[in-house]
Parts: sequence; C-alpha cells; structure tokens
Amino acid sequence: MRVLEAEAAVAEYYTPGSTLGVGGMQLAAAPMTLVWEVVRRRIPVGRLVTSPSASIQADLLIAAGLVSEILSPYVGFEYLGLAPAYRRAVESGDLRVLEIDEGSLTHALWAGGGGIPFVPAPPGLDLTDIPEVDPEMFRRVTDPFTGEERWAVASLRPDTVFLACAVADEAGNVAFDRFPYTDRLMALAARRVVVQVEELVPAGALSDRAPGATLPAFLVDAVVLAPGGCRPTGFPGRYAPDDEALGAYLAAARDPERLAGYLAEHGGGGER
Amino acid sequence: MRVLEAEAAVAEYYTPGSTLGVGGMQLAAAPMTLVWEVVRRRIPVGRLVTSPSASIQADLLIAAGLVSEILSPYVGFEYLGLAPAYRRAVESGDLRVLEIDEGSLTHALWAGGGGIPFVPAPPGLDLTDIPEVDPEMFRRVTDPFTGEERWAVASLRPDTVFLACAVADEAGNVAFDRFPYTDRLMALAARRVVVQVEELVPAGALSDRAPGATLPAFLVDAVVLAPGGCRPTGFPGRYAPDDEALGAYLAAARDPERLAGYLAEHGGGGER
Amino acid sequence: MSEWSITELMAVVMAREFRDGEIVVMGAVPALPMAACRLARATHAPRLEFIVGGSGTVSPEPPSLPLGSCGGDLAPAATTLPLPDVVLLEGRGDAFDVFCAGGLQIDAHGNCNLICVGSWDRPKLRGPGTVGLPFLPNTRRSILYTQSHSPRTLVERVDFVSGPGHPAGPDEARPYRKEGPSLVVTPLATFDFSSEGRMRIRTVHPGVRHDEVLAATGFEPAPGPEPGETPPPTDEELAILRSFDPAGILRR
Amino acid sequence: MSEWSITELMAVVMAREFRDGEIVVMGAVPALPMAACRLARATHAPRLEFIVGGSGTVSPEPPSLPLGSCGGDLAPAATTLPLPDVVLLEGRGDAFDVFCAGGLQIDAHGNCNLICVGSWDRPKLRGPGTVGLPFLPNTRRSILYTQSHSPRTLVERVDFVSGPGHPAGPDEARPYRKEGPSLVVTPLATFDFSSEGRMRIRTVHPGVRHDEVLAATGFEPAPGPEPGETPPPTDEELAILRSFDPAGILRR
Repeated sequence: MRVLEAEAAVAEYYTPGSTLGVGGMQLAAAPMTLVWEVVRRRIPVGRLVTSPSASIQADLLIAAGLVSEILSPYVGFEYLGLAPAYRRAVESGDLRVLEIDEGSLTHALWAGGGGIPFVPAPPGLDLTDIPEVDPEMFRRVTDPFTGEERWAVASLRPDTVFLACAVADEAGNVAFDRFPYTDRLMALAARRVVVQVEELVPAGALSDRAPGATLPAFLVDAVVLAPGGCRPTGFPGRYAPDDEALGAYLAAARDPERLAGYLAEHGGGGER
Repeated sequence: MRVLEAEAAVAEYYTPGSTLGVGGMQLAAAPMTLVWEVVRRRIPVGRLVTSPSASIQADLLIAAGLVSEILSPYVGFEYLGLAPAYRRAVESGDLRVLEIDEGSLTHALWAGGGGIPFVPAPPGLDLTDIPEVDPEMFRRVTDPFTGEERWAVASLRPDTVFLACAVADEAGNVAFDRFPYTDRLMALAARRVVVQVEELVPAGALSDRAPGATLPAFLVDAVVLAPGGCRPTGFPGRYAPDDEALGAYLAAARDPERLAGYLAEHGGGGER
Repeated sequence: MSEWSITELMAVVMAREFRDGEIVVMGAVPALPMAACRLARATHAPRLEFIVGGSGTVSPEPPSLPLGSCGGDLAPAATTLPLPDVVLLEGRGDAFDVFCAGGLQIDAHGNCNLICVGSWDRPKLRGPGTVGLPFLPNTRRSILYTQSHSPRTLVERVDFVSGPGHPAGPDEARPYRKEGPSLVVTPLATFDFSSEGRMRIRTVHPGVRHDEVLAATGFEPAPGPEPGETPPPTDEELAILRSFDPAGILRR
Repeated sequence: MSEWSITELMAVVMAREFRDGEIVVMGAVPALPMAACRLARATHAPRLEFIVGGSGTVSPEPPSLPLGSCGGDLAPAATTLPLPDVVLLEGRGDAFDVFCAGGLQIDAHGNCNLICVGSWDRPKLRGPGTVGLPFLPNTRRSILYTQSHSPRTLVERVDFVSGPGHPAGPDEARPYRKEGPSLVVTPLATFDFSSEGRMRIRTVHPGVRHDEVLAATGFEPAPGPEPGETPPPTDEELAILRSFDPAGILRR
C-alpha cells in the first residue's frame, strides 16, 4: 500500500477501459475525489459497476460521456430525484445497461471475492423480468440436489474499485467508522483497490476496530488523503450531503448546454 | 428475545433430534453452559454442525453418546491433541461423518442465511477426496456460463444454534467483543438462536459497536447469562483456556470407564 | 381535530397496519415508512423493529426524520447490520415480515416497477433501477405506497416487473405461499387485494370523492365492500408523529 | 554458537524461505509458523504479513508466542479480518501467497491428509478433519511442516487427499498453474520438489545423517543435488526469535 496523490493513484491503478467499481451508497461516501480525477483526465470507463445505490459518482461519469456500459441496481439522487445523465443516456440508447438487482449484485461480489464462479439466485428474482433482459449476468442453472431449474448470477471482479473510507493508518489499513455498506465487500472482490480517506492516523491506531469495520493494508493498493472529498455527498459522522451543491449538479446535468461549463468549472482543480 | 435460564432456553428452542449448530473456534468461546444442559438432560442430537474447528463442545456431546451424525471440518484440541470421543466414535463406526472442509461449511452457512440452495465450490476442493465421500453435501453442477462441471455444496440451516457471545443488552442485542469467528454467520443461517453471554448491559449500551460485531435482537431467540460459561475453553479478552481442566476432560474421555464418573461429576449442576 | 398533511395521514395509515413484533425493511427516502414504524412502536407495536435502507440501522430514533437512507443522521442505533447481511437475510424468506416499497408504476396486482416506462431497450422513461424490490415476495407481506396517484402510476400492468406482486388470476399459487402485497397507500385512498390478488379500494381519504379515486386510477379496481372513509389521524397520533418530526418533513 | 532446539531451527528455516511482501496464512497451533513470520519481518521481509487461524488477526505481535490460534492473546492486532472473509479470500486465488500447513500424513508429492489413516469408512486413525487444507493449491505456494518425521507421517501416497499437493507425474498440469508445495520442513531435514513434483532432500539438519533421513522417510525421495547441511540459526536469528518467545514455546 502507498499513500499517493489522486492523480498518481488513478493513473497507476486504473487501466483505461477496464471495469471500474465505485463505492458509496445513495448520497453518502461517494469517492468523488477519485471520480473527478477520471473526469478531469477524460479516462474512458469500459464498464462501470456501482454499489446497490449510486448517485453522482455514477451520473457524473456518464454525464462526462466516459462510460460504455453500466452494471448497477440504482442510479438516482434519492430524495432529490432521478439521475439526469443516466436517464438521458439510457433513453437515447447511448449507454448499455446490464440490469441487476441489489441482491444479485451483492452476491456476485461475494462470489468474486471467493473464486466462486456463480451464485444461484434466492427466491424473488425469478418472478421479475430482470434476468431475461440480462443474459450476460443471468443464466439458468440446474440445482444438482433437487433437479430444479433456477436463475444463477455470474460472479463479479471489478478490475479496480474506488472507495471512500473514514481513516487510514500509516501502514495502509483502512477503517469504515459507521456503515461499511457494500463498499467493504467490493474491496474483497476487486483486483485493485484505491481508497480515499478523510484522515490519516499513525500505524496501530486502528487496532481497536472490530474485524468487520476495517480492511487490512494488503487488500488496499493505494490510499489518497482527501478530507471532504466525498462532497457534494456526505460522509456519515463527518458531514451531511450538500443539497445545494447536489442541486447545482442536477440542474447542470439536466441541461446538456450547461453541463460543459459545470464540468470545466468543477473539474479544473482539487476536489469540490 | 427473552433472557432465560439455560434449562428453559434449551427446552424451548432445541427440539430433540433436530440439527444443532455449536459455535466457538478451537479452544475459544465454546457455549459450554448450553452444551452441558443437553448432556445433563441427555437430549439426543440428530445432526451436530460445528464451526470450522470445534473442541470440547462437540467431543463432550459425542462422549455422552448423544450425537447420531456430525458435520464438521475439525474436532480436536489444537495444541492438546486429538478429540478422544470423536476419534473413538468414528473409528468404531458409531458416528456418521458428513465430511466437509472449512470453506464449504462457511459458504454453506452463508447460503443458508440467504435462501440460496447451493454454492459452487471454489478451486481446491476438486483436487481432494472429500466431496466423493459426502454425496449428501456435495454434488456435481454444470456452470451455466462456462459449461464446466464442478462441485457444489448444499446450503445449510441448523434448526438451532448455540453461541457464546461477550455481551447482551437488555433488549437482546448481542455483541462479539473481539472475534466473531463464524459464529455470527451461523446465527444468520439458523432457524433458532440461543446465545449464552458473559455479561448483561442496559439497553442501548451496544450502540457504539460496529455493524459486523453485533447481532440484532430479532435474530436471537433467547439469551442465557452465563459468566465463565465457556470454561474450560477460553473467552478472548476475558479468560484463557484452562489447560488443566481440558486435560482432565481428555483423560476421562480417553478412558470409557472414567467417562461416566466425569459426566456425573461435572454434569450435576451449573456450568463449570 | 388538528390539521394534518396527506403524508402524515399516509404515515398514520401505515402505522396502524403494522403488528407488534414485526420486522420491517425499507429502502430509499425512508421518512414516511420510518415515521409509520416509529408511530407504531409508540402506540400498539412496541416490539416492532425496522431496518433503514443501506445504512442497515435497526430501529434508529434520530431527533428528526432523515431525508436519506444511508446518512450519518441514522446513527447511532441500538444495533446496525452490515448491508450485505441485510441483503442476505432478505433472501432467507423468514427473517423479515414487512417490506415497504413503491415504484414508478404499481399495477392492479401489486407488481412494482422501478426500471422503465415503455420498452426496456428504448424506454420512454428510465427509472433509477430496482434495488431490492425483487425480494418483495420474500417477506411475509408487503405494504406499497406512492406519493403520486395517477393513471400513469397506478396501471393495469407494469411495463416491467421489478418487484413482484400477486400472480394474476385465481389459479396460480401465490409466490412462495406468502401473503404478498397487503396494502397500498396513496395520497387519495388505501387499497387492499381481492382473493384473486387484484387491488380494490379499501378506504377513501377525508375530502376525496370515490369517483376522483377511480379517475386517478389507471385500472378498474376489483369489486369489494363499500369503501369507508380513511379514519383521520387522532390528536394523539399526530402529537407522537410530530414529536420525531420537528422539521416537518411529513408536512412539506 | 548458541544451543538451539530443533523447533527453533525449523522456525529459522521457514523464516528464511519467506519473501518480502508475501501474505502468509496459517491454521491451528500457530507458534512455529508465526515465529517464522515474525523472524522474517524482523530480518529480510519487513513487509510480510501473516494471518493467524480462526482469529483472523493480521500480523499480531503478542509479547509471547500463542499456543492456540483463536485466543485473546492474539489481540490486539493492527487489523483483524472476520473469519468468513479469510475463508472467502482463500478461494479467490490471488489474495494470499503462502499457506503453512501440515498433516497426519504428507506424501511424496506434497499431498496432505488430516482426515484418516486407513480407509475413510473404517479408519485405523481418525484425524481431526481437514479444516482449510483444500485451499492449499489456491495460495501461490505452500510450505509444509511436521514435528514428526517417520515412515508413518511421510508416506508414498496419503490415504486420503485432504490438502492437495503436486499432481503425480510430469504430464499433468500443476493445479491452477500455481507453484504448489515448495518446501517441507521436518525435525530431520528440509525437502523441496523435483520438476516432476516429487519430494527430494534439500538439506539435512546439523547432527543428522543422510541415511537416518532416508530410514525415517516412507518413500524414496527424488534424486537431486547432493543435500547440504541446513545452515543453523545465527546468533542474531536466535536472539530475535527468543525476543518474542520469552516462555520458550519453541524450546519445549
């Protein structure tokens, strides 16, 4: 593990065009410092994988025209409404969607973390139209114990994931403070992990954290110090979502003519 | 959730002859208060499922002649040697063994917690002799994405599990202090969960614990207050394994003539 | 009788529907179902527990209702589950009792759709995605709600099933033999389901006419008992509701 | 030169084998591999990390070597993984570099057996069970060790494969194209493996004769270079080793 600037971390650990996983749930803990770095340098994203509920970390990459296809159970802005760029890109046919639900995504990441090639779906999915429209992620499998046919979801290993965590110690261990969401699981499934953190602490300072609340340094490739770097989303226990700044993004993203100005203005330098 | 005496908790939440899961890893956190209750009342155990590495919590039930079959990746006493009753019962053919490894057991419990009927095995198991001797837990499945055949392990839902946790609050939430082992996962897979704890604290006192370090009350059927109740195994952070007491058990368990006396002496009353 | 907002009425209706001891799960924008759960806990269902969205918090009691489902204002709670465990348990089928959900479209059989209006490959409207709605049939029952009661929202058949409701017709077994959707709450009315799994008007909210409900509904409800008026919030219910909604989220 | 125990020698041999930056996993009775890891960290491999058994602790540095692998004396560590995550990652195939393991039997191709001696259904000796040994081929390589070097322990072919080694014969691909077992350490000698995956004597410990090793080995080792003497612990190695073994666990 190394402590790097965002530019170096993204350049070194994300291969343009490969599968990128982005952490953060709803309007919390989006790794915006790292995402802005991708936008600023206009790095193409082959496939974007999100947590079960992404917001601006996905919509911004789509707005910038960088994403070829997306695997996500939800892109939206929760109480602030739909995701403008995502909506427009899907409705126009510019963005390929790999339809998936929260359960299948979570289990696919679990399987990816364990060398497990696929997971049979629990009840529920079979009553939806989802697996029929996504033959890349869903196939029929025969349960060898009962002979029954059911849906299976393929396992998932993002080439790189970007996460926002609370703290890293100087040895590169990271801790999640309150909610690990599926971010921690995404790190287990990833081939490379880049974590932006709010704070750096001395080595050993995380030794009192519970096992499920940390990631050991050997699962983390690079740490980027980025206090406030999840804005305009919030970071639980540190800052709330900035609804005004989110609104400014939404207004720009709804209007392609204003979008270029927004990207130029906000992408010019350090994180917002 | 209810706080009960061991006798009532076992009587109410363990159906004789059903599948019993016992937590604790190696010589730590064995739920001996609850196990002794089964021994004392001579309750037959249809199938005993253990954590990846059990010791006296399994061997004692076998020594008492209560177990029909066992699903366990390891029964032994770590640095103190083999498990005498387990060894004797398997070598004599008195105990049916469902052979399984740590990975398959862990994944089978995960699947049991999620309504997932089976899990394809990661690489490694296919190069062992294990799945061939356990057709109840292992079958060949065809990967619908690659067409390859591989082993699958059936999911597992113990009817009841007995765990030892550090603390319960008065609302019935429990916390694991240091190591959750696979005990926490076993609780997710179980139909009924009985937890013995070292300590009771007021409601709300666990609100600062990390998400992965607790179980909410609605996943716990009964809590039994049993300080020191893991002895002669240890409880991390509270007491170490009692090697002398473990030695006394091992000596008795190796000699069927001394065993009856040991069970009578130690099974007479409260926990040891 | 105090004045109350439609959203407050909806929260009260949902609260009355919960039974003591039930475990409730909810997703994004949790203020309404969370208010309902807290009201139920404060009145007839003290042992009800609820899990709030991606936070995994169990029955949090923040000083004010949260707008979002994953924020720091949901902590601390008495306990919190890691999100992957919540997701896992949603598949188990016997861990949770009630799923509170909605959709861009809800149809006559209680199917929900958060994916798209129009065809999937070239949608007229792309929704955010289905999140956890495929697990709807895995809780013992579900309670559906929408802030928009219109023929576009309440439709005969959803364009895409992303959250399964009752199977159409009397002959098919209900999925997994659970209860399925038991109640739909809108700004105009409440609905339950016929024995054939088709939505029917249960009550009409105070001040709303029956024909207004029909005109706003994009399908013909199943015949049923004469709908009464939705009992309005009592002063006590309203006082309790507002005690944890000092910011008036439910009155916006 | 100080006096040293055979177990101390074994720890030193294993320590020298680790490379900087490797991630090592170990199971029950971890004192020996843990001592080796700590010695490696203190000398040539400061960035090596090791995970201790069911505790999931990462590179703990307790004041004294632990007897068990799950006890409270392993905490605190800089971080700890929940056991299900360690198990998961063992299947991933690229998370861990070295698996330290042993068995009731270890055979000429490095297969391990913790299940039974004799037939599986009616064993002469029932072992404890295989725990995590099926994952042996999933780490980049493995280091095997046993405290008992006898024809009953080191056998031509294990009675039951519970931890896979190299495939027999030159024609089969090695499992998953990883390195497989790279070293076997016993109280008498060290072994490595021929290009055909068969064990061969690498070094003989000081004071042990070559024919003693052969007599204690239940199979004919593959021919190889003339085995040298295992270099004994240096004073520095011994001093470091004993600094975290004040109770002398390795000298018992």
